[in-house]
Amino acid sequence: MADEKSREEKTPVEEASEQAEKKSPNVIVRIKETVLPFIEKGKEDVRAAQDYKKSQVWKSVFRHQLDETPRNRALAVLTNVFLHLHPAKVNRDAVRFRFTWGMGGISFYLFFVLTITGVFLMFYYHPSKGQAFQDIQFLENDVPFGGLLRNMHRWAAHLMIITVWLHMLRVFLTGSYKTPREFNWMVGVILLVLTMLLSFTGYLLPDDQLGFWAVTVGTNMARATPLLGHEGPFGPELGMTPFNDVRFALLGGSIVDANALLRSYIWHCIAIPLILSVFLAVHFWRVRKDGSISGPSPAVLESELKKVRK
Amino acid sequence: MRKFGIFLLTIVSIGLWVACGGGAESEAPADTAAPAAEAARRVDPATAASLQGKVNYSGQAPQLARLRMGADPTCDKQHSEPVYAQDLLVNDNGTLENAFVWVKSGLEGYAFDAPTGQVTLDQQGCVYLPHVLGLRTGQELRILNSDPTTHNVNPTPANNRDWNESQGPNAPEKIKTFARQEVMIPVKCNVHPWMKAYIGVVDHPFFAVTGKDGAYELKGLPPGTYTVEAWHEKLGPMEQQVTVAASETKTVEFSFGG
Amino acid sequence: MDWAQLWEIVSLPDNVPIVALMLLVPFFMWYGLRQSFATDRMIARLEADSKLAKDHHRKFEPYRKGWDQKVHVWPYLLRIELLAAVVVTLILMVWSITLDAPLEEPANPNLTMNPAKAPWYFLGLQEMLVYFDPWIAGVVMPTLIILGLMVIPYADKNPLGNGYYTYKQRKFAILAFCFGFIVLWLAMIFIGTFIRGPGWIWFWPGETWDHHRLVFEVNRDLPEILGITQQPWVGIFGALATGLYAWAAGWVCHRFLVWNDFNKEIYARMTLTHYLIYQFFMITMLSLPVKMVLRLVFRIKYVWVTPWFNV
Amino acid sequence: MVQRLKSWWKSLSKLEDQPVPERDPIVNSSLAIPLALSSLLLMLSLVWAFYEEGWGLRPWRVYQDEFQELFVSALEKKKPVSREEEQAILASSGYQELLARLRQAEESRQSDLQSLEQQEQQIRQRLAILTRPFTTARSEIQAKRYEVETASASSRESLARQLDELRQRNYRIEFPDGPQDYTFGELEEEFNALKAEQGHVQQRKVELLRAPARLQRQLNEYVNNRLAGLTEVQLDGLIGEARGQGIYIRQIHNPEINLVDRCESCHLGIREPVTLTADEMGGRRVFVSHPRPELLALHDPETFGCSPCHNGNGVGTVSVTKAHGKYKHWLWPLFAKENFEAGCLQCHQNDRHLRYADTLTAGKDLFQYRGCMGCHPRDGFDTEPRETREVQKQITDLFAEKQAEQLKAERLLNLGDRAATNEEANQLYADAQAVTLDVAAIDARVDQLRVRADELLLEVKKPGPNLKEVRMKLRPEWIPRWIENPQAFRPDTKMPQFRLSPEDVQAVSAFIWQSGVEGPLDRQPQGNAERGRQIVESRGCLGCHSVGEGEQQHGGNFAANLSRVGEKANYDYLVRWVHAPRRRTLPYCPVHARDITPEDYAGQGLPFRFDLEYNRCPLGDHSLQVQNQNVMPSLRLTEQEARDIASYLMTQRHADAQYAPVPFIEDQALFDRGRFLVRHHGCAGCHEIAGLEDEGKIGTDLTLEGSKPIERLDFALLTHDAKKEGWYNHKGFFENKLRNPAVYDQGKIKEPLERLRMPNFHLSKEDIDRLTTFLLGSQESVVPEQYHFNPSDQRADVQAGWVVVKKYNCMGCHEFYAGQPTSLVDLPQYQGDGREKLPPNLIGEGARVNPNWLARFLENPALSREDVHRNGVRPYLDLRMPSFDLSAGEVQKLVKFFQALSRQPLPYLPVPQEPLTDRELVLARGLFTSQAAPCLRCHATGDPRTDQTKTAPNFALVSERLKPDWTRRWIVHPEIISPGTAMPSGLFREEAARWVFALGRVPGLESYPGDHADLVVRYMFQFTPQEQRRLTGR
Repeated sequence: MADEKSREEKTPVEEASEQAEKKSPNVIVRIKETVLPFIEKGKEDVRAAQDYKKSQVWKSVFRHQLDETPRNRALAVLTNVFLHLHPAKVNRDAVRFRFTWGMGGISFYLFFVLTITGVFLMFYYHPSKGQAFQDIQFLENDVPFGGLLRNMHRWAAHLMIITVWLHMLRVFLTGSYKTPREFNWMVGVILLVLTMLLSFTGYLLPDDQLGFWAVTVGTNMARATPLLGHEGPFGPELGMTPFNDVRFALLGGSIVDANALLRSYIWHCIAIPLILSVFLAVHFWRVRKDGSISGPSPAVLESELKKVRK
Repeated sequence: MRKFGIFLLTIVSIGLWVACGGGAESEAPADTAAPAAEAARRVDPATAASLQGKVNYSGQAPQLARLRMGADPTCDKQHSEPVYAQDLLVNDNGTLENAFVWVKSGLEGYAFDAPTGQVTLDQQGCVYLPHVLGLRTGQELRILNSDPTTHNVNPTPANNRDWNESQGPNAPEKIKTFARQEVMIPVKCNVHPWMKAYIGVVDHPFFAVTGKDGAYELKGLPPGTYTVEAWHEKLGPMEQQVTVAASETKTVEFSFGG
Repeated sequence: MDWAQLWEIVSLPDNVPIVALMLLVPFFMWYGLRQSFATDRMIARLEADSKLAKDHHRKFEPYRKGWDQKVHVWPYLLRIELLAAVVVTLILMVWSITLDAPLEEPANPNLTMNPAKAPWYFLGLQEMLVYFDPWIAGVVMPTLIILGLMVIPYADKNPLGNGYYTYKQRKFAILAFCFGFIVLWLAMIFIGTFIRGPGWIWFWPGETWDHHRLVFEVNRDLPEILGITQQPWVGIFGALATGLYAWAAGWVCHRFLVWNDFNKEIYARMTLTHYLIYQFFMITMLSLPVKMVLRLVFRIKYVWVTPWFNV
Repeated sequence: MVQRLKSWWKSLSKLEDQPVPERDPIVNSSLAIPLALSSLLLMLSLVWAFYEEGWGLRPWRVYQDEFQELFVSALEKKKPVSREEEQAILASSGYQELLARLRQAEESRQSDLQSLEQQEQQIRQRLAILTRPFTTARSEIQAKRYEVETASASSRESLARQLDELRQRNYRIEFPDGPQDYTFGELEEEFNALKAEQGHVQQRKVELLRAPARLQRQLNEYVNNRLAGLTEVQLDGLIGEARGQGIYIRQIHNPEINLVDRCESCHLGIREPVTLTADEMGGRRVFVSHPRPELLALHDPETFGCSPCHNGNGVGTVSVTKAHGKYKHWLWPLFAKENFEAGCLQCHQNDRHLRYADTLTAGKDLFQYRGCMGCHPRDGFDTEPRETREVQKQITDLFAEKQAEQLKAERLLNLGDRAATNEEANQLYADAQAVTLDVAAIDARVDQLRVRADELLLEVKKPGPNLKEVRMKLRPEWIPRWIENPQAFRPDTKMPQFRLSPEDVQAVSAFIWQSGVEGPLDRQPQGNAERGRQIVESRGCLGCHSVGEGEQQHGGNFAANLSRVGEKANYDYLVRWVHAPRRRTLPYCPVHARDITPEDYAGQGLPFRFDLEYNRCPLGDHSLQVQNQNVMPSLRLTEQEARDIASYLMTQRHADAQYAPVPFIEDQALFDRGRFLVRHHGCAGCHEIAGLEDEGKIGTDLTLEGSKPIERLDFALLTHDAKKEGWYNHKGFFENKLRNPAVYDQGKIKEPLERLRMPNFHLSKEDIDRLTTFLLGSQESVVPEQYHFNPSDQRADVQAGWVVVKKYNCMGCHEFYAGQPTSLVDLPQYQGDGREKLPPNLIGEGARVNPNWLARFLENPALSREDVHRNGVRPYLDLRMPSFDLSAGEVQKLVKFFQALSRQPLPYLPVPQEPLTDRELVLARGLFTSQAAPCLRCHATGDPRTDQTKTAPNFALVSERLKPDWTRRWIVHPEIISPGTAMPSGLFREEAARWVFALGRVPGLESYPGDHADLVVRYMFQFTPQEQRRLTGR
């Protein structure tokens, strides 16, 4: 087909020469000289286009072939920014749901969902008394998919807490916190706490009775902080009053009010998520560094347990 | 909570989402097709029946109050002999004059030709002539004042427009109509308190006012069962049930006690 | 039996997660333990015959020679992750479409909700308020719980059962953890959600939550019962009582620690610090159920009364 | 089966025993199916989400679709009707005439119009050709001029020269009628000239077309004014509109009251200019148009929206329940149908009577008449006692202030005496003087307040009778029977049934009896019962009272039913009561807080006399309460009439009525117990009781009851039934409470004194709805102050006036607005002819009468001190306008009220009537006396012989009673001022812009150029007694 193409290319030239003969010969020559090189270049492009996989563009994007070779499979993970959290290969039984319960992954996925829905919600929400409540109604009644968005955010939050707990349970049952993963377990605990705080700070934002009293109850405990709460042991002795104790610091006031709303908003939307994602990074990184997920590793027998020398 | 129920079910069976589709359905509009009103029947002259009879009075003919027109000499002047109230005129044959007989019910669903012609109510010698008269709804009532004095015509209806217009001597006649059935509408003249008249407004042609013979006749009634009422200003209304066959002539007597 | 009431509580949108939790946790407990037992059985077999132990791949999952020990993440892991993501999204979608997130009356500081409850995942703490003063239930306990969780890896000196389900090899650890997580934490949440009605009164499931209900409860302090009313004796007595408890609990925990040879083995690996940390957290943890019993059964409010704090 | 289960369980529990497959399950197993399946489901859930977004959560879309169809079809149905109407109108002579005039006008102008148009045409042409070259030239020149102006001195003149050249340059314009040459100047002139001419022509055109245009407008108005509904064209317009309507949220937004209402997204018919009934809209109540468009006209929805009146969640659109706020967490659910008038109270707190809100007003009436206000404080009800307290306080405060001021003045004067310079001294003296002036002002204020205080003594009324008089008034054995269950004795009585044990009843009766006062009561001879009956039936008692029982019961329900008075009352007292209902046995002194006895008077050497004149306390310089605190007025009856009535009432009894003897009633031992109970149950809220005059109200303040948090309404043990049965809301609470006030004690174990105290009023369903409506509406308003109806103009007088009107039940006899029912109008004796025996209706009273006269009349309806047993204005009526002993304040309120109702200015300055010339006098007299003029036939002339037969007021009253302008309107068009009046219309007819006597000829009147109606009016207003005598020929 290549020559066919070239024929097409030629024809105009021939015509041109035919016409030229009627006029002056040197014109034809000039035309030929000018046109032919371009044709040559054109041919090159066509050839290149025929096996695109060698093209510069292609190579720049795809680093490896797609055919099912072990190498490619490994590369698929390693060369992908999103997947490279994973090692190229994992323990054969670690891919069993039975072992991992997938709770860690799901929690992360939920965090991801929450971030997205949360960002959308922020478009429609003002953290100010009165307005806040109206905004929620606005979401429900006006915003396309607003209700769905809000529901999803809330339910995902609840679900995340559950999955995080289950994740912890699983990790404990498989004894995965043991050497060398002690530190990562600690990070995990911190993440657990942060998750609950994240959910708790979000509770107040609709500014309805439910959230208001939940938060009131929640923060009232802070009154009793030993030393730092005005109702806690030795608090008064240290000059703690409702207006300078730890609860005041949490709420930005002595009662749950506009300031409290604003604070929990900031905590909920900026501070905690940031902190959490930092720890998240550490968590994942450690998972990789401590030799991927813990197992299932071969069972060790009691008999193989070497005695400690006294 | 409805939704929540769905939620639980959803967990049980996915197929249910279809059912949920019906979730927000709004109740279907009620059947708008109203029953077509059947065309109004018309009276068939061929089968038309008629009612007739007398309105009897068993009591003594009372001594009627004399009307004292002293208040307005012009009235007095017109009468050589004394004028008496007309509120209970008993004829020699023991019947009542000025009783109003009409078909009270049984004609529902019939349509009749629009009323034609006028009924006249004259004010003469400070008395209404006639004293009792029948009128069809929408029929024209022609009111004259043949007195050299001013009257005012003041009907006091219960269910019709009420008006009260004065009519000077040889003033132009008044043409009035009544839109709704009403038996009876008292008419009076505030200037001459003794003046009284009663107008029976009926939405069909079957009514009559008894005269000197105390007889009445209702012609051209379609066969059927009717409530016929005889009304008298003093003795009040009296009803009777009557059934007439096609082109039958039935006699219905009313008799008021003394 | 007031079904309407029961439904009202269970179907409260915010309580749905707890209902789910009540189903999920038992399931996963069973799901995990079942594997633990399988492993244990396998271990038992291997312990029995050392020859088998030599060339056994040491997992209960079926395995043949020549199957590769490691598999590629792509596609074998990723496909599962993808599946999980899809399923979770699906669940979320259905859940969000069918059940609206609660939105109650606008906040009104003058109108107290009764009962006013914290978010469900903190209800454990709120329930704890019944048994301890706020400063313990609301501040000390949570802190200790977090710390306790953190120190687990260091307090647990058992080298076995690292990275595989097993019960036999970690009896004690697992029992302790389940006690803390399920019996204490989750049970408290359950009580706080479903049992505690208006006025934080105890309503059995299916009992009508009556705002007017009154219950007669005198809660007295332990010293009072024993007729000690004078400070400082009350304080001193309390200190003694608490100390006594600590000693008793410590002793029990110790017995557990040296239950059998294997446990002794582990005990041997502990330094004093380990031991003390272990004892401290165990004793504190046990204090909760003990106090619950004292409070609910014996109607005892405080054990240790001082001018500054009460326990 | 069991086997299978076993094996399955085994496989679950014993993982390791499963057979090892040949090929590696992990590598070879496929997740394709679960993946495919779950993603499919995910897709489905997405579809579902879209469905919910599109329809499920947006029901209004469905509604709007539906509405469009129904609406269009409904309009189509209306079309033929309006077509017919329209045809009729088009055919009518009036229209045709207008049309003809229009045509004629148009034709007559045709030719001029054409010529004008031609001119305009030409001008336009020339302009078209001229404009472009002109503008180009102009801009070029302007540019050049600028250059010149800004040029440097050197280059200036050369440029200037160029400019001149430009100006001088010749422009050749090619007009159709040959070319023409211009310089720029000429060009400019030409251009402006043309422009001017164009304007001129257009102007002429407009003038030419003005007349036809006006006719056209008249033509349209003619149709629109006569058409009931819309024209066919308009209907078509609506249809087109409806068809074109997109589907979107209809929203009313008023940031001022931060209101967002989307109600109309579903209720689309509400504001349509045609009435849409449910049947027309396929039985869908959602789509009907607002049943009270006149209300919408008053309250523009664009400002007020819907939810302020109707409640509900205006923002909600996701579901009917949500939008109507009928769910647990919405605080302001939609008012139920029977209560929706509650919304009016959002802004109309101060309207005692509210038009269009009959239920609500009835609720307020009940609250007042049934004595709810006796126990429950509520803004706007029973204000007098509070005001009394305030007045007293102010007086004392002012005294204090006065003393302070006086001292200050004193001090200033002293300073002045000791001042250094005269200037200073004078300054100080001046200041002192200023201060003393203040003191004077204070004195004035105090005097006013004192007057007010006395007025208040008159104004304070109690819903129930004065119990101090029981000993003289009642038979003792009747009392316990009554207290035990009033409804049993008198089914519709306002006295409620209290929760008293038999012992309690005895105690209370004993206390009441023993606390009563004794006083002189002269024995009365028997009267004529039959005459008494006639008087009761005819004199106006039935305006408030009813007589007869069950079916026979007729008359007003404002006051007691008189059917069994005979069983309870003491004849002698009854006579006194009927004759002077406000007469007290002993005056009460608010300062000494006790009744003043004859001894007290004797002690001061004063005669024992007290009434409205003699109302000072013998023991000190302050006013006494000299009247019973009940609203019953005096009908100015003669002693004899009083006896007759009393005798008649004594016959009103059940023959078989048995009363057990009541020995306990004199039992001193019961006194304290009784007193305690009486206070506990708040009897003093409605009754005057010796020793309990200053008791406070025992009930909760209901001013804001409607917005109490539901948690604060104590459903007690019924809470859960209420929740289950769906009446756990304010409406439910009120309704149940009113139906049975003890309901929330159900199942509770309480001490008698702990129990709910509210007595049972045995209210009917309607009354419960009314009161519920009133209570529901008693909320904290959601709209800001400036939206509330607190007018600063005359309308405020109307508000104030209604309170008085309601207080004395004027509406029992008089009609205040068209169609208002009165107690009398339905009575048999006022049918037909009897109608003329009814009291005058007071519509437009303010426009009719001279306010100063009205004030005098209200003070003394007999308009005479001597001959009091009569009507001042209408002696011919059997009914008698009673004397209410209104306080000056109340009289003022009423007068203002009437003036305001008919928008009459106050104070009233009558327009002086131009005196009649002799000729006019003769003419007018002639007219009056002429045969044709019926005036004197009906109108009283003050001649006792004829007056009894007369049916209209005396002309002698006209000049002081009426307003001339009204009188003129009246004699010309009585029927439009007072429909159904006996005054005949058509006395005058309009003739060349003046009114002419229409009833026959009166000698000399034809030649009289002036307005006959005016003549008559002027005559009447200069009517003198002599003149009257002259007329009646005496």
